[in-house]
Amino acid sequence: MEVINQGTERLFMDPDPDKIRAFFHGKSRKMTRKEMDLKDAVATFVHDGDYLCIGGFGANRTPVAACHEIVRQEKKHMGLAGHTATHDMQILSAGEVYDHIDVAYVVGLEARGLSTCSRKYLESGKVQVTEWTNYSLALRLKAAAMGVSFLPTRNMMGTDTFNHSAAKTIKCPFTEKKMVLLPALSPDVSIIHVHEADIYGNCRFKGISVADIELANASKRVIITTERLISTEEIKRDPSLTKIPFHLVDAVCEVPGGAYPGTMAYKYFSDEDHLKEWLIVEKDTEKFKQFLERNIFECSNHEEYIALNGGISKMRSLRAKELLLHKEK
Amino acid sequence: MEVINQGTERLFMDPDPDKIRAFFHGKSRKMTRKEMDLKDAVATFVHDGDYLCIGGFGANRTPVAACHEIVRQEKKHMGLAGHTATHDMQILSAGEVYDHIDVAYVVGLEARGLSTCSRKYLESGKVQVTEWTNYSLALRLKAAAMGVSFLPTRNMMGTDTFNHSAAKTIKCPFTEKKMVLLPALSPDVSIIHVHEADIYGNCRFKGISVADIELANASKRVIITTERLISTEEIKRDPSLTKIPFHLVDAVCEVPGGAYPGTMAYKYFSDEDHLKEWLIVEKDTEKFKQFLERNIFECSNHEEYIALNGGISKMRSLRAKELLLHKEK
Amino acid sequence: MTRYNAMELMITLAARELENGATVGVGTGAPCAAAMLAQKTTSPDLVILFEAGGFSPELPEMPISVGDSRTIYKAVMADSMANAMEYCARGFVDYTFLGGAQIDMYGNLNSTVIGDYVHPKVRLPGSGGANDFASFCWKTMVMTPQDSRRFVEKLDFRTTPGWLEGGNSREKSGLPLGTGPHKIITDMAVMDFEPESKRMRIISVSPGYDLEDVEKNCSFELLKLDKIQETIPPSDTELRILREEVDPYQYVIGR
Amino acid sequence: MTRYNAMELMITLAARELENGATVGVGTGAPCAAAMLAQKTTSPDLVILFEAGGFSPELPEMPISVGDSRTIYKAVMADSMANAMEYCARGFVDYTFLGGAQIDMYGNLNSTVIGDYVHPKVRLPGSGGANDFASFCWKTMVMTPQDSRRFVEKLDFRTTPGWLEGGNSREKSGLPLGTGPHKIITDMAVMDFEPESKRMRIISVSPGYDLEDVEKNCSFELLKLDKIQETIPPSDTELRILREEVDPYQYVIGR
Repeated sequence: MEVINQGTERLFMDPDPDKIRAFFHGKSRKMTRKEMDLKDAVATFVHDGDYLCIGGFGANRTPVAACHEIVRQEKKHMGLAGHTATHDMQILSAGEVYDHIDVAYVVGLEARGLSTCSRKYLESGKVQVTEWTNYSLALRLKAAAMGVSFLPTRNMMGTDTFNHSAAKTIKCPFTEKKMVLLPALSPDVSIIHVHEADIYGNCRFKGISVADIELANASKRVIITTERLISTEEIKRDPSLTKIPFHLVDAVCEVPGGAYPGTMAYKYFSDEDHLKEWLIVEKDTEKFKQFLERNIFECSNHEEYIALNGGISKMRSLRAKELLLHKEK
Repeated sequence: MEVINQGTERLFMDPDPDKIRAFFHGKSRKMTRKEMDLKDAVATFVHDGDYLCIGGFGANRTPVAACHEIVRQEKKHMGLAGHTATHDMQILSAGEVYDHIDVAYVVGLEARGLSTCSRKYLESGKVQVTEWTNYSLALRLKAAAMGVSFLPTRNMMGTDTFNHSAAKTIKCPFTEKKMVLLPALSPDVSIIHVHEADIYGNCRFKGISVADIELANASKRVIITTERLISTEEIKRDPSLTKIPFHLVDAVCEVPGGAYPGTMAYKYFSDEDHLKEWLIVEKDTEKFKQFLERNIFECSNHEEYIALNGGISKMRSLRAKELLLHKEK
Repeated sequence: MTRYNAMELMITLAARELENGATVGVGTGAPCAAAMLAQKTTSPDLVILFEAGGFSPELPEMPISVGDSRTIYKAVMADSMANAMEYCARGFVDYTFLGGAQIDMYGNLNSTVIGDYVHPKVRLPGSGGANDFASFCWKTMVMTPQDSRRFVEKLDFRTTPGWLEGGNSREKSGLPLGTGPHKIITDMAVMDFEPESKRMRIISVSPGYDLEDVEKNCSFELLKLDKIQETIPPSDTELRILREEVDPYQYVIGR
Repeated sequence: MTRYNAMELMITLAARELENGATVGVGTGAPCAAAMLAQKTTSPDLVILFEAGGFSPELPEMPISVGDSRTIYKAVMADSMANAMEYCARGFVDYTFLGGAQIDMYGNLNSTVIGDYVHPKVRLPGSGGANDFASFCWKTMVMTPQDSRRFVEKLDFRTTPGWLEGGNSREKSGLPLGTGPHKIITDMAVMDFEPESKRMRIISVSPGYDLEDVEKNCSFELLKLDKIQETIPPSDTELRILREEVDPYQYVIGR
């Protein structure tokens, strides 16, 4: 198959579908209890050097609690899918958890501005980078989920984004048109925050799915953090609502407010004051160190982190904001 | 791009994504009223020679009413996606509506047996055939939905199913493994039956989606038949439940019982007696002709067809069967 | 007169192949009955997948269609056909059961045409999901009556891949590594495939039949395991559960 | 002192480009404000798509993230990122608005690094969805302040495709046919691209500025339309709706 053009950066994960199949061949399909403490889930399923992908979109339905726990447990040398990575990346950069990254969207927190911490870490030379796009990373996950080694697309062409990727351009044998082929990406571990899950890992969430369904299907191991546990009877009452089935999941952790200070659709809006605090305090290395001590290392779990930043009354006000109560006449 | 091997049958539809894009470029995106009588929808959007794809799976959530209407309007020389085509194909074969077909599953009605009418028509030499598989046809629709000319897969290899397809085998430039490439399929028109839709074409359905989401996205024109119309306010109350958005849809037709004599999950089970009647009467050409006169040509719509075969009391008993009331203590 | 009919025997033997905690992609009829029997006997944690999208239902009765409502009754998920097939493509599905009008010595199957392709004697359904399941699932099993018109020297059409031309031809074809035909279950015998040649091999014969019966009802030469066992017939418990709980209306076992 | 600031001008001009019944893929900030203003003025049937999956919402206020809850408020569908991008890939989306740290004479954009790629002076977010939108949507528009450090001779990194090297180079690249940069809207001018060379061309200049201002604030030579118009400034109605209904908290126009 003649390759017309190809990116020159490193491909961090092997796209060979037979190797990915071999892993899934050995993965248990039994519907067994998987609920556990987030601390144990991260200790058991997240290893130094693993390639990690975080679910959600930026600071929306993002498993922030899990990102804190990964930093608390001082995981190192991980690979990261910088897939609309915003506040999650800011946290993982603070812990210097990863040293190679597939970039789609990084460093920024969208309209909120750039994260000094993420920026400095990427500029430090400690991190190996390969460039992609938001859709391209979603497609790479989809390829792994489909059990193939690549998927074709028509973006990235003619740009340095392509030149600094690990994609390849070929000619379609049906149309003679150029297509970019993206290699499959099967993360070692992914973490996804959902609204509801049962103890076996059957999950529901509302609102946009972003790339979480592709991610759950593509990942070798999946940790679920959920706003609340629900009964399997409720899951089976309406199987049309299930987004992630149990056999993909390795751990289910009940973490109310697990996406705080990000947004959880229909539950709570983002805590913009606290996110701004992050963006400001980052600029002062010493202050940031103390901030991290207080907000991550000295908290034993997310409940303490939320309590530290306003607790129940803060969550109530964020819920009111999410529900637009301030707009009601 | 070196082709190692390829199927020898005809590719009925052009997979060129720029031609498909050009069509969608001209399609209205306005949220305008689209509810109309099924008769008008078929007259307006289904043309002789069009390539047609029917939604649902066999006799499950299949737009049977629309198939009857197509036969009543004596459409001819159509292409057909024989995608788990069972009772729908039986009806369209009775009308000799199509003369070329992409085959995945045809002729049979699953556990119910083979349709003499479908079989005889395919054996008559009047129909040009290309072979695929259930998943392959779903992937061909997905390719069109993704705006690319092909998708890779690892089935069909080493078989006559491949030899009598229009697929091509290449080597993956990342892994050197063989992959089968399936050409995109963008039907001229598709018809999908759903539980609920608003007048603009925003649709909901429950249970398995089969390939209907890929189909709705891949098709140049989409006709929706719905068990009932609902308000747009209800659609917007929970956008997570929407399966097909308005801009894909050309016509919305309210047809209660539109999948009868097939199954509509949560609403009514299949009428096995009537489906058996079809399978038996088919065997006698003269009787079948009268049967079609009575059940299709002399009915002005699906309501009359249902009335002819038991009407409301029949639908009530099928609802009871669907809800497994016969199993309640 | 035996305590069971041919279909009851095949379903029971098939059910015994499905170990607890495995995943199986099934169609309607006998395969579904075998999976249900396995769940109610040795393998309560067997995960059943239907190609149309039904994932792990509590089947209240025998489905008529692989897409009907029974396949999502108390299921954990109602999914799409593509996703269901992609569980298989990714290596998540251990077993599948297939049938066909013809089977050859390498376990390749024909469900497309009898006779010439262009002018067929009989046009059959085609692949449906059979080619997909046989390509993607780890182990393919076939349940079919032992009959020399079914067990043929050469298929009229190779719809679904078995071991192709035998040896390492399947591996070379590009199909996922480690997949292929596992067991062939008939009313007269159970067969597997000799590891090197990948040719069909008799491993056990059903009570009431002998090797000669099996060979008489097969158009190609069958290999034989050194020690061919007598098939252990269905137990009273297996038959009771099959008849009372799995298929009380005899949709499948009645035939 | 004008009745409006630079941001209000650019948003108003951008909104006027969006005809009724068109589809637009937007991000947060100015692009979103422009789409909202268009809906409240000339284009009530404008369909807004967010890359994260929000489809045609009734935006109650300015979203902070393209994935936050506001993007699905009274939306017709909450979808996936892949599906949202595939609407674009299939040719369903007419317009998109992009920005960037650098833009060149062919409308190519840089949002990846300032300085050398391996040892960057500043590491920026990268493509995000920009490369996707610019590859797939029919017409790409850019809103950015007129500044010679932004309008550069050569990009440090070509993140997002414009007309590439001009002429028919975009067509030859393999990108979907008929797509490309459409309008560049700055505080000082509106530019399009000369049809043959695909080089940036001034078509109108904002009140209070002249050609020289525009050229002084651009590091490459700009082509000029024969008859360069004066940009029609925001009307009182446009400003009122923008200030009172679109961005009352001045998230965007306050800057």
